[in-house]
Amino acid sequence: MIYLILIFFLLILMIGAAIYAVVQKDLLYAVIATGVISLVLTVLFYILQAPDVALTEAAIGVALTTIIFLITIRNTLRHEDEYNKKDKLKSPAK
Amino acid sequence: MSMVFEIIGGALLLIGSIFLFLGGLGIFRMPDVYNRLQAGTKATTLGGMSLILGVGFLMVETNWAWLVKAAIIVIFIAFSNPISSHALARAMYKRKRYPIITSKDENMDAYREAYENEKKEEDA
Amino acid sequence: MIYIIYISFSFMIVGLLLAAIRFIKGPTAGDRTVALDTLTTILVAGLVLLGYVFGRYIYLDVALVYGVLGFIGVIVIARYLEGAL
Amino acid sequence: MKELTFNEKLERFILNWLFLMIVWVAFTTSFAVAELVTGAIVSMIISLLSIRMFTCCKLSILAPKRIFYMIVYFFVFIIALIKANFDVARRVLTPSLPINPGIVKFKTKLKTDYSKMVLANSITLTPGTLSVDIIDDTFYIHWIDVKTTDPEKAYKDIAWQFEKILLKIF
Repeated sequence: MIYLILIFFLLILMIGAAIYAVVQKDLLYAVIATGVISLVLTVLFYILQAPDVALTEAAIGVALTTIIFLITIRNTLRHEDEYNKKDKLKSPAK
Repeated sequence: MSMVFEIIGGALLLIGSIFLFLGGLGIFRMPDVYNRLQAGTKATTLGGMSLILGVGFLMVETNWAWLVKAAIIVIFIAFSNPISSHALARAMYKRKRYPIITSKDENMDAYREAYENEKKEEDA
Repeated sequence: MIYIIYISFSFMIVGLLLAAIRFIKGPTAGDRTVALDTLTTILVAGLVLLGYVFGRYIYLDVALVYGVLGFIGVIVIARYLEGAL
Repeated sequence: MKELTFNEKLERFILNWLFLMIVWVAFTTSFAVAELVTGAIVSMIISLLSIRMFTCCKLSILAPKRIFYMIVYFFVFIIALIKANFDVARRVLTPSLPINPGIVKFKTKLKTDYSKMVLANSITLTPGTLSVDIIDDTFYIHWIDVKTTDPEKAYKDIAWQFEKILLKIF
């Protein structure tokens, strides 16, 4: 019973974080939400008896995805709205 | 002998889960980032350590390697949690999120002075 | 014994819920990162406890990898906020 | 960084090798000959490649007196950690949130970077304190319940119980 509650809670948390990451205008918050998604996904793979997949997801999702997204944000802009206000022909890099 | 390990493991499990819950509650209730870091880091570190060691004690009868691996995870948690909270606190200060200060004393924020001096040296 | 595990899981779920609320509410990026850090530690402990429930030694490796790598994300976000990435 | 002499390099290499061997045995948890030989070769290569980076100390860190003080430090740290957690529990569970936060500073007597790191980590995990920054030998500490803003008294209050042991280890 408690495992069912745990799985439901984790699923709701993951879907909520995914919706948050899509809707949010501030891209840094979206990256942090992506971290939460990969965290919960690891636990779900683990509960579904696939520890090898969970291992890969842990290594890729935590380290690689976050770092690559953050380097991308540093080289472009953090807020989506800033891009719309500026001249679109200019390069968005600072 | 197995009874003893079971009692120790069960007690550590209960204590650990209660402190993990308190860490979540501390994050929820505290007013600013620094206080949240304080509550979150301390409570979750001891909670995680105690729960993982509890699992190690529960399984030590079947395979002693559980306890060794649990001890490794505990050491990693004890080293990595304070480092990340320290990095986060410094980053938040450099983003100018100054801590809430309730008392009237003027010397309460000793870091402000040093931080502004450092900033001037960088500008020059 | 089984009841102790149920109680532990219930406490953990409540802690996760409170941290998730802080993640949605938190006014600054720092608050959200603190919530991510807490979620990571609670779920690493949860992974170890689930490994006990399944009773397989090999399952501890996942928790070990997550415990080693989990703080890299937080440190990278902190370096970005500091402006030194 | 200054150039290392041959003796210093040898000391660092042996320390690194020992440490990596201990980590290897803890990870594999078996004493079969094949495992041990593989571990010895791999950790020798890694410690040859990382002489400049990872090790801080001389081989004299393994003297019995210092290891005794390390064990004492471990117990002092565990007691402080448990106290800190009951402190946090008391503050969180009180409805009115009894906090009085502020940032204090003090100077430390420790010299090497590694000992400063150990001290900062210990301060983060002890009652009501969180290390915010270290500039040279000045620590800046966020204190959840400020009792004094004087650097000397703060030093006595926060760091003395750890530093008196750390000064004997490093």
